[in-house]
Amino acid sequence: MIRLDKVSKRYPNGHYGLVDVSLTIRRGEFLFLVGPSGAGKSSLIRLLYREEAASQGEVFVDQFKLSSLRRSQVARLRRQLGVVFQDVKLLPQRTVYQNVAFAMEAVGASTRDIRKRVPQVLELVGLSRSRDNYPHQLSGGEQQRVGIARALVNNPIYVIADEPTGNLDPETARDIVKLFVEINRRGATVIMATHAKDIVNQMQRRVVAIERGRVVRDEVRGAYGYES
Amino acid sequence: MIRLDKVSKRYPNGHYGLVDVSLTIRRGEFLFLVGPSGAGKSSLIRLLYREEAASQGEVFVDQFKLSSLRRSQVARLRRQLGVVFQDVKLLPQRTVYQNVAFAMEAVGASTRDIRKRVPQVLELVGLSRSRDNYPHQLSGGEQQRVGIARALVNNPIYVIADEPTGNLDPETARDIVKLFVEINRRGATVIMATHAKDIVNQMQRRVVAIERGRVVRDEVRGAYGYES
Amino acid sequence: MAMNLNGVSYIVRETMRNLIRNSWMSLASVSTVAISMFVLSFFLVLTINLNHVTAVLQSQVEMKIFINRHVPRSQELALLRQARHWPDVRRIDFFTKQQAAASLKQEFPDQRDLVALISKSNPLFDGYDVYTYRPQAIPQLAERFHKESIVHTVVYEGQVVSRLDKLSNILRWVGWIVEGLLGLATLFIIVNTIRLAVFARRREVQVMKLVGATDWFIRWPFVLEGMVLGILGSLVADGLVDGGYRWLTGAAAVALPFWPLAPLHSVMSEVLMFTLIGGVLVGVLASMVALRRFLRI
Amino acid sequence: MAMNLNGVSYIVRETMRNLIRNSWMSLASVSTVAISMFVLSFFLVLTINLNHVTAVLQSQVEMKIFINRHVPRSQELALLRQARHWPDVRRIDFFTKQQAAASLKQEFPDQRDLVALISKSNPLFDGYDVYTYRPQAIPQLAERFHKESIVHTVVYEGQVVSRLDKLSNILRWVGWIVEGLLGLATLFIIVNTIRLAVFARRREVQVMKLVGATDWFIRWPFVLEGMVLGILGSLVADGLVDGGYRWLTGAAAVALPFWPLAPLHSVMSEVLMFTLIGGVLVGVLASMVALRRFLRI
Ligand SMILES: Nc1ncnc2c1ncn2[C@@H]1O[C@H](COP(=O)(O)OP(=O)(O)OP(=O)(O)O)[C@@H](O)[C@H]1O
Ligand SMILES: Nc1ncnc2c1ncn2[C@@H]1O[C@H](COP(=O)(O)OP(=O)(O)OP(=O)(O)O)[C@@H](O)[C@H]1O
Ligand SMILES: [Mg+2]
Ligand SMILES: [Mg+2]
Repeated sequence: MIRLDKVSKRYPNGHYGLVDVSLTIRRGEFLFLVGPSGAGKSSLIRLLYREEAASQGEVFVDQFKLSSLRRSQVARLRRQLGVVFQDVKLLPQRTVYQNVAFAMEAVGASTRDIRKRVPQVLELVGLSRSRDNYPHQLSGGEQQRVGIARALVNNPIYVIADEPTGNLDPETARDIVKLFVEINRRGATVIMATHAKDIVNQMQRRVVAIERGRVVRDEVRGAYGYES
Repeated sequence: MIRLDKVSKRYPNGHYGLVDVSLTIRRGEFLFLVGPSGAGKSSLIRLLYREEAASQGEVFVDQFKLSSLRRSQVARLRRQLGVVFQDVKLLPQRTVYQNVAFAMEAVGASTRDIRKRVPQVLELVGLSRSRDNYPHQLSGGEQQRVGIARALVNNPIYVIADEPTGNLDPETARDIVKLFVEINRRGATVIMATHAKDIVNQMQRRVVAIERGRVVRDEVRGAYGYES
Repeated sequence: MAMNLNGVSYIVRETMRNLIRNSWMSLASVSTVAISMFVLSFFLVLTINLNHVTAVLQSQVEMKIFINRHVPRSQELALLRQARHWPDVRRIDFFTKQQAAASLKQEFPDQRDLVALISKSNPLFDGYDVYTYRPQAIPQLAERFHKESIVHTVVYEGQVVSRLDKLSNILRWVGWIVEGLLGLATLFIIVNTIRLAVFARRREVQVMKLVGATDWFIRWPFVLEGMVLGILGSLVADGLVDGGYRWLTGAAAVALPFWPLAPLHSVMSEVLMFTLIGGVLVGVLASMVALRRFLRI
Repeated sequence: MAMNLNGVSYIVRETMRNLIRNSWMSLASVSTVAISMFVLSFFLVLTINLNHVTAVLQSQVEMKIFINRHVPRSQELALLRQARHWPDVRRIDFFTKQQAAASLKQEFPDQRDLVALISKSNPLFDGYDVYTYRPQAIPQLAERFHKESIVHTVVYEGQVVSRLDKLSNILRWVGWIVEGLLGLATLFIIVNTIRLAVFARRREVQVMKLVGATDWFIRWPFVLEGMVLGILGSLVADGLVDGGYRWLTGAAAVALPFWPLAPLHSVMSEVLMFTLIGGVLVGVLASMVALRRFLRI
């Protein structure tokens, strides 16, 4: 369970990314995070994997109370999560295969498991052919899919994706979301920040809308915006 | 006028980004470049501003014949173009204002012109409030809009945008496209690679569809895909 | 920090990969380490040779014992046999009063009357040159010889010895101070270089952290890399020093045959020790220090 | 490369901005330059002092002229007055045959007969010590004195002089070779450091190129930055050398009053020249070389 309790995020330059956000996400939920550009979606997501710390309030992820996490525990927290970063964050000097494998090596997986699992995940996101390419040899959408593959490779309990389909054509985007649905069906919690109106409207899942750092809407079977 | 004459792009690793593409874009056109992820849209765009050179065939941009361009002329070519890069490419150690101003400084604009023009463009993309932020202090969509502002600041003859709305909510995306339309109306040629189906369908402009490096469709008043 | 076999193989693989992939940066680091170490070694070699030369020179410092006239040869030999085993005595050479006169004549060839005098009736004595290991011991030794009844006089260049001693002490001190300063400078330069190299890869480290890697998982390959860079750089420096010193000893044998150079093996063993231990330590510490800022995320 | 006023102000602004923004990297570069330059200067100072000492020592090398007995004082003075203006003659000192005898007695205090002889009927002559500026000139000078009728003998320590001369020549050569090697090493290290610093900013350069900046527009701030880093590093080194040398001269005045140190101003003017010119050149060249690869886009 993820719980935000009256969380505010104030950046060092005085800007507020989040203002007084309270939110509970239960195990097994599928949640869309929507809102205009600069609303605070990424700010919220960065709190969850502890890239940033909340300025006020408290964030809980399962047993972890994020404000009082020791450094060694931060790694343990992040291993529970599969994060797709908005700016992808691939390791530029590693191939597609190595980028995905690294996430498994980091959690101490055996070489045998890695050899079996990585090709599977690359197949899922449609990148089997590109496994030996370096990130700069990939198209924008292909890079994004590597990021998705890396997030999924450890079968995380939580999948947290920050606009994972921004550089994908509608069809591939739909495939990716189908993949998330499948993973959600098998028990994982999925949190996805997105601007893909069509997909949100079609899926009829929980939608949390943020504007200027505040939660302005939280519907169990929501749509992208008020107007649509 | 931009003209591609039987252009192929073969990357060092043997991969073909473009295969035998011929295409003419006249002054004042507004052209959407569509196609699935990895089709070759960015490959085509990178040829236009000469980040990459064609392996076969020839690319012409106005008076420039790109295969036989001397190094000093490359800078001159790029100044004719306003490019929005798919991966944004902001200067991390400069503020929003400085990033946009840099493009003007690079072409030798006077300080007075810079002081007048930069705030105007930032206003256009809705970033006036963030002018003193550094790129890492911006949301994904805000960064993308800085890239757009930088592309437009020198009033380029050609605006070449590679998925400029990937990280923008539909409303902001529509505003940006309206901006491009306005610029196009004033005489600039606009080339925009995009996955934004709604926008392409709504605009009814020329659409060039690429798949696996080949132009598979070129319609004067086209739609995003066949099926829609 | 606990590492299974998987972990070890991962670290080794990673290190090799990084060294090769960042070959340009590795080259810059290795060459900087090599140059710094070479400069350091150069002065280490100088210091070693300085010590060697002063040791040799000091051991050549002598004391002259003049024996009374008409002492039976057997008594002289008895004293000699004893004295050879006194501490600090290195060698004892006999000279006749003719030899003493000859060396005097050589020193004042133009003093005709003096030469004539010496040639006619040699006023000098037979005697011995006594060499010692420790010039500091000369005064006591002189005292000891003087107590023997058959010894007429003991002459030693007390002032020269004590001056040489002082000078060699000063030089040794200066040598070590220079060595120390250079060592510090080397340290600083290598640390800077490796920090800059790590700095160029800071994004990578940050991404690793965000993907859930522990600090040590990220650190190990960097530490090993720093170690390898340090060792490679040191070995290059050692190679240069070895080659250079071989050349030098060869050239010196021809040009300055009288000059006592320290033997290659003793020089190289000290140089190897300093550079390798230094290189490894510096490489490892620099990597760890450089990483610290980027692991905080 | 043509630059209007806008351009110049842009470059200066950019340079300052980069130095401050990349303050960590600037600090690493400046300190590396400073250390390298300090080490280089240290040995430059050593070389300068070596030259100074050998010059002083050589100028103290002397030649003894013995005048025939019973030559009238006026004739002696006439020769002296002339000789004083011969080239290479630095100073001429008179000594009596009593002084000559005393110095001989001092050298052989234990040769009683010799001492007795000298004390009774001194067989030695009056004479002069002749000092020269150039020890190489001594043989000719000796020849010239010898041709004078009133001169009985000329004595000079030919061997010692030529040895000292050889030694000082060797030392001078070694000094310059060490200097040259250190200069090369310094060059290499500084170039490496600045290249690594530029390397860490390669993306920035690439983005600038893609936005339409010309090579020189990008290069100028880096070049100026390299220049500033070089100058700052050199100035720090110069400050250290200046302070250190002042301390040294002070300490030496107490501990080694006889030791002839080169004066501060002459040392510092050479050090400043070397380090500043070197720092600027290296900084500029290193920046330009480092940029080259990243401008090719
Ligand atoms: N490190 C930071 N320092 C200062 N301000 C920041 C920082 N990061 C984000 N912000 C500001 O906080 C606000 C929210 O940013 P956030 O990245 O959460 O938006 P977002 O909802 O993800 O937008 P987008 O859809 O464009 O990615 C923005 O106005 C942004 O400028
Ligand atoms: N530098 C490169 N080296 C090798 N292959 C490359 C390189 N750049 C692109 N490719 C390959 O060329 C193909 C076309 O890439 P391109 O970036 O043009 O696609 P795109 O149409 O822009 O896709 P997207 O919508 O995902 O950005 C892809 O399969 C990609 O993997
Ligand atoms: Mg965001
Ligand atoms: Mg693309």
